[in-house]
Amino acid sequence: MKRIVTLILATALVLMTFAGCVTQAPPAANDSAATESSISANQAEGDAENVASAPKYKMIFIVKSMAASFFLDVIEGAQAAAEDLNIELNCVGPETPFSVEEQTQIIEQAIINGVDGVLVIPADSDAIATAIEKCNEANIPVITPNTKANGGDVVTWVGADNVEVGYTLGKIMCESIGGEGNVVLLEGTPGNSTAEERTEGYKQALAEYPNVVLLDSQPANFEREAGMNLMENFLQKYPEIDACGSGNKDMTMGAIEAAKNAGRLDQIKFITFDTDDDVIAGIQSGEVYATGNQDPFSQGYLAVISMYAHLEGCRLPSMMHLPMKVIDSSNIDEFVASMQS
Amino acid sequence: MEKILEFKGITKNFPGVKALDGINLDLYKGEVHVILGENGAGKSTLMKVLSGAYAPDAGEIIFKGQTLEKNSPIISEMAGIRMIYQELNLIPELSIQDNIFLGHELRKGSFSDRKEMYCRTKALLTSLNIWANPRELVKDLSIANQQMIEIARALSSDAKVLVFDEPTSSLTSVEIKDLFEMIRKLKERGVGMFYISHRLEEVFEIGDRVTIMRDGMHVRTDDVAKIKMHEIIEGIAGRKIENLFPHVRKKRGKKLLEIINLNGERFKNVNIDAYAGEVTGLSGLVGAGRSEVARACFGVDDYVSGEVLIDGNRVPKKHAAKAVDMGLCLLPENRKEEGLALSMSVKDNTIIAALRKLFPKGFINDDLSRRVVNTYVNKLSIATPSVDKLVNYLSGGTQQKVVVAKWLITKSKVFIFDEPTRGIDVGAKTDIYELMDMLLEQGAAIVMISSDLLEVLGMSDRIYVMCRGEIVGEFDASEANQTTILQYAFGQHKNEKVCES
Amino acid sequence: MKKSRHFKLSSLPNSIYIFVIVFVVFGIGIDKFWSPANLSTLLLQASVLLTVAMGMAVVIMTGGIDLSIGGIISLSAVVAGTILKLGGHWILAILGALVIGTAVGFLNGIIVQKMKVDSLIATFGMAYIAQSMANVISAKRTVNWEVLPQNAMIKTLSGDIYSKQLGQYGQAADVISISYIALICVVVMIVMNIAFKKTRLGPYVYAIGANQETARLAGIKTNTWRIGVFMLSGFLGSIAGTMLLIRAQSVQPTLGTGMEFYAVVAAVLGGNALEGGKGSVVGAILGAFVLYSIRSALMLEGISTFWVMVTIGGVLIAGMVINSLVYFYERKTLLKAKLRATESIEKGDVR
Amino acid sequence: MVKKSIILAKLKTSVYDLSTVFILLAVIAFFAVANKIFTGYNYVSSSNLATIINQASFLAVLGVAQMLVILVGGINLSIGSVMAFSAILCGPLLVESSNLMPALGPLGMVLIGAVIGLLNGALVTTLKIPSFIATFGTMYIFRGAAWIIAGNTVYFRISPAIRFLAQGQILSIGDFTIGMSVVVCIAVIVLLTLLLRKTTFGHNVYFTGSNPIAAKFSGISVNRMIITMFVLSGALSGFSGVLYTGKVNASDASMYMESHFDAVSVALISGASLMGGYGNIWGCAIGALIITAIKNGMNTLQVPSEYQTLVLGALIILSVFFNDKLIGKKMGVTSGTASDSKDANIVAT
Repeated sequence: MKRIVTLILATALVLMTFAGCVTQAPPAANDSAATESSISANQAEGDAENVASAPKYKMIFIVKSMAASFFLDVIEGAQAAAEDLNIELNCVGPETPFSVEEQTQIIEQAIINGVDGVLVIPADSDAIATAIEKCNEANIPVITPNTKANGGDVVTWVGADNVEVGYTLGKIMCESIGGEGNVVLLEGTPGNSTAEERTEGYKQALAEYPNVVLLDSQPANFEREAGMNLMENFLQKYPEIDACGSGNKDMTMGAIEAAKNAGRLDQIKFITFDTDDDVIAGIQSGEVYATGNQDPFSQGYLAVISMYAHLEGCRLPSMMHLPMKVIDSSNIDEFVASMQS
Repeated sequence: MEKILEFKGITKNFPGVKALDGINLDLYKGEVHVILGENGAGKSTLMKVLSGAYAPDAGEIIFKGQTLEKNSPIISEMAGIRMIYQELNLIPELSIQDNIFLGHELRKGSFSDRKEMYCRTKALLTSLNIWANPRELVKDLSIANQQMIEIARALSSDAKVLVFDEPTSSLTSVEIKDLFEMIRKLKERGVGMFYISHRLEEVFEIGDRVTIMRDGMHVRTDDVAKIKMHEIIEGIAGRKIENLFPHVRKKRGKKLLEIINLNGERFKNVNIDAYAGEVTGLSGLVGAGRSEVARACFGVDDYVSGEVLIDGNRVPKKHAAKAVDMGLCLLPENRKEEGLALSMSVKDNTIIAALRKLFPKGFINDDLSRRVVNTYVNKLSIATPSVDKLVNYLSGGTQQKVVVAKWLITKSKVFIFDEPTRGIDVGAKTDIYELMDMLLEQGAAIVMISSDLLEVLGMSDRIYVMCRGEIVGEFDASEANQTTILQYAFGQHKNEKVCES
Repeated sequence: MKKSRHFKLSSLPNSIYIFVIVFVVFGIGIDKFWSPANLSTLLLQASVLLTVAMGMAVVIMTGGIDLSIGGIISLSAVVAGTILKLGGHWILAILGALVIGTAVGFLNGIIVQKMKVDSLIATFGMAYIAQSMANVISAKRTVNWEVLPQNAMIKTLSGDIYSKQLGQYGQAADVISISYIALICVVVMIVMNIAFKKTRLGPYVYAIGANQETARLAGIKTNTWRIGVFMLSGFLGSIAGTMLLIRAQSVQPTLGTGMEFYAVVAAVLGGNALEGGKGSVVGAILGAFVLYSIRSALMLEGISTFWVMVTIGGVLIAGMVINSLVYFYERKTLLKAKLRATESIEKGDVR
Repeated sequence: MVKKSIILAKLKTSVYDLSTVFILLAVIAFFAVANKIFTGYNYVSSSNLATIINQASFLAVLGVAQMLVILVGGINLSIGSVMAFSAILCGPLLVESSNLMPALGPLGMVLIGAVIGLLNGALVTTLKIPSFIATFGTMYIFRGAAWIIAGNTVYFRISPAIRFLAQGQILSIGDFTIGMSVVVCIAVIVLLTLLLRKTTFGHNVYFTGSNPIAAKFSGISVNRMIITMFVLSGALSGFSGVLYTGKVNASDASMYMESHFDAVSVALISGASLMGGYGNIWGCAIGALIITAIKNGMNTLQVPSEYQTLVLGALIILSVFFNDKLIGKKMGVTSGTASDSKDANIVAT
């Protein structure tokens, strides 16, 4: 009896999975489904007004990790652009977050698939090079939003790189405490280049402020709970913490919880990165001092547009610098306003 | 004919049991020496001593003129003494040839020389009239063929002495013929063979000499030509009844257990009735299918057709829990694997089956369970310093008592004892017998599976005899005696029929 | 040589069913799936997993498991990378990787066989250790090196040996190419299969997996062989690490993350029962191919990453379901056979 | 005489059970000294100990979820995915803006966890899929599903009730503050210990884990036991999800990716045996404390994180090694007794 039940369960699973692969992504699916539908929508009205019906270009957009909201924002931007320009865009990321090997594999597949352009946010600037070279051989143009690639011919790079992100935030952190005081750093996953670069940036900035003491710098794996535990330890050990820099918002939000519990929230200025609703709320309520906004949406949007332009034969600058906007209590409202619009 | 092997005064003691008592035995080149005896007579123990699995407490083995120093399975095998056990030691996922050459492959450089192994295996198999492809996987062979391969494997490393332990128990008559064919070939090759079997007709077909053992002692050795079937049976049977059986016949109560036309993998058309206040003995040789019947009606194994009734209501198939609730219980043959959780305490092991009855609400009152367990520990005089002792520490007998206690607490109506006194010293045995009687007093019905004839005769009121999966006879204890039961157990009651097959 | 029983249901590696299903379904459903480029890329991408899966299969067949593969990959790659960074010769680097990988494998073997720690736990702990070592050596940063004459070979290895443009699917899809990595993988596959089929490795692995005691009595040095098997797995792991290094022309310390699970999945899909004693290297290879063909197919179709995950999980369970169905079927037939045997004993019949 | 031996035996067993506690004490002692020497930081200050305890409480619950399955000889890799999946499905119910009663969300999560647990159990028992593989499959499926459903939505501003459950502070003596999480953790441990030690069910579970065949022969329906444990484990995973959400005041699909590692580590260090049937629920608390104490200690010593994992790995292997030795001693396997009684068994055949 139980066996039968399980068999049914199991077969259901199988069916579901195969539904997953042979059909297009089921309605439940998020981005690609969205793309499909949006395109078909376009086509519908397109046919009505008989303008260019079929999507003109086929592109693939590869992010570092599908598990981080930042990249999902980038994807939103990219898809918006694709919709506007009627491009068939396929947004994917590695199953194992930040696995450059899987990124390479996706690119290889894309080449076979015959895409017109590859947009990839390299999970590792060095390791992605081989993949880009493959694209060059197959003369498919490559654009690397957000993160630079060391090697291969890239049409252009759109965004602000991580060392710089770290540096800017570092400066703000030091300024926020008037150029002197004790600070701690929450690093990302050990060995993950994004994490290491941002930390490096922070440290570069700190180097310029002799009076700012870096008490401690430990990894919390881009993770809320880890960030919280780490901060608790810091709060334990250091009676004097004036500011806390972080590689991403998850760690900060965790750390803030820790500070709350320790009742030292008001003493510590939290500098973080990313602009999710919780961060924005944090700034509005003053829990977060400032956050770096790379403006993921525009990054994605601009990247796709520039690829389109390139394919249309326009010449592009080798770098398109999207300076990281710093958002704090002063400009939060207008930022929110801009988000709504 | 020259002597190849000789046992000199082999003695082996196990806690409470004298398994072998100064056995002297010899084996000549190219002879088949049949060893007969009841289960527990010490045949297998003797052979295990020979194989080096056991070290004898006294005596020595002389092989090809010199004594086997600190014998071990590997040493004896190197020396050329090979065992063919009932349970097969083959690797199912390997081909026949790989199995046969396992451990001593033929090699060309670092590669194994499959061609050569193939040829040799082929030759070997042909010589044994096994028409199997040496590259076949053993798991794809029938049990019978696997047995043949086991034998072939022993022969591959030209063995000087072979020991067959019940080789024919799972072979069809044709295969048996092949086997005997081969054994004759081996005799020509001058291999000496010990041959343990329960099929007496085989003694006369293949044996040269026959030795009868009883209670770990050597009874007689004769040329097969000189000995008669009935002499053999008497020899095996002639045990003196020690009066360690407290059993007194009670008046038969109502029918508690009824097994109707039970058919299964290893048994067919089994009908057994058991009455309150009676011990129903289930006799027969090991492998006759007695335990299988027990397991099936208790519901741990499945059966094909038939019914099991307790007190007239049907016990569902394969539902041990229900059976327990209905008052049936089984004390399994090998307690270590099936009866006890060795890593747990006496208390936990004794109380486990009764928990649902004792604490219907589901919450355990430790004091109560402690008290209950203690009472039974005392009642059964279970030798343990405390009920928190891990059963793994206890002796075989004590462990058995723990299993018994487990079912006593459940207040079951029908007890199936499978080999209740196996590996238990005499004192403990009587305890367990008294215990059975106590159960009968309380109006329980007992089915006792036992290979110990005296036990069966001494304890049961009625006796069923099983042979090769079937009930071949039913006696009242009064009219049964060792010889008759053995005859039925050996399948000799329809002697001539068996012989011609 | 004649494989008389090869087409018997029970003796097929179970992954064959899924393998066939997947390839047929995708072949029909997805255009370009059968394209030469896709297939050659499939091989290239699968190489790493194939390599480790074979090692894992052997370990599993002896009744163990090796969760440290991921760590070993990272560690060996980092070591090789560091050697290159210090301007070492490429052969030296690769040797370094192989040595360290094998060494960790040896350690696993010792802990399992001598210290009698369950292999799952031993290698689980070893995974932590190896990964941390990788982080320590690399100082958590991507290891890269400037191309020098003595390590130019590494660059070359990342390319193709042979590549030819065919026509039919049009452009990129028709390039059939054999990369060095794929070649290495193929060589390893061949060697492994030969070793497994033609040397004592195969029989001994089965014997040990089925019953260590029997194996010992048959005169097999079980300790040596089991430790050896872990070393083999470690060795293959380090080869995989080197492959990843070559592919990326640099090394991130987290290179091998999650690989151990993929390897186990591939091996188990290939019909290698975790309790040991049965299975095959071929099965593991098929299993690895199943995993990768699913991924590449879904990527070709542009299915979202998350559905790929769901699918992989589902296929794994589906595969196991099939496995156990086959198992039930086998037991049924076996039971029938037994019954027949017993009957024939009763009426000592003539077959 | 007998009395004495009883006491001795009791003492012995308790000592074996307490082996993990000794490890914990050793760890703490080590870091106390090391910190004194190198950083001058007072590691054993009441406040720091409080921190460790509070942090460990969550990990302990996670470990218990794993332990439940290990007791019946299984392993459960899907814990983290269950946390994320349930937290996402119930996300809208968890936030303070939701005007439904706050208990609803947690209940839902626990329920979802239980259902997934049922699936795991069914796969393991009726289809004979090794738990390692089955739960690995479900781990992938439900993590993927969580992402599919959630996208990049983050549920934050979790309702105060849940926050209190996970991080509310209830009593503080001086600067020794005990959080609600500790109480919850203790409650979980006590409840489950009661369930496993004081009920018939619990006894059956241990018996099943210790020897399934014997259990079958004692009329215990083994499969039901195993499934139930998987269900419990799943439910508890869901509950850990609640705690996590409350603790970090947010829930998203990529919640706690590493959980299965942590959970397994805790359970293994707690002195349970993967063979099943051996292990104490409270051991998880100790295991969690050990891990947390090490992390905390290394942070305070400013040891780079990579060495933390190094130590953790070594610790797992060694502690299991010694525990097995102790269990072996406890059951007298090392001594000859076992083999003798085996022989005694064989005699009659």
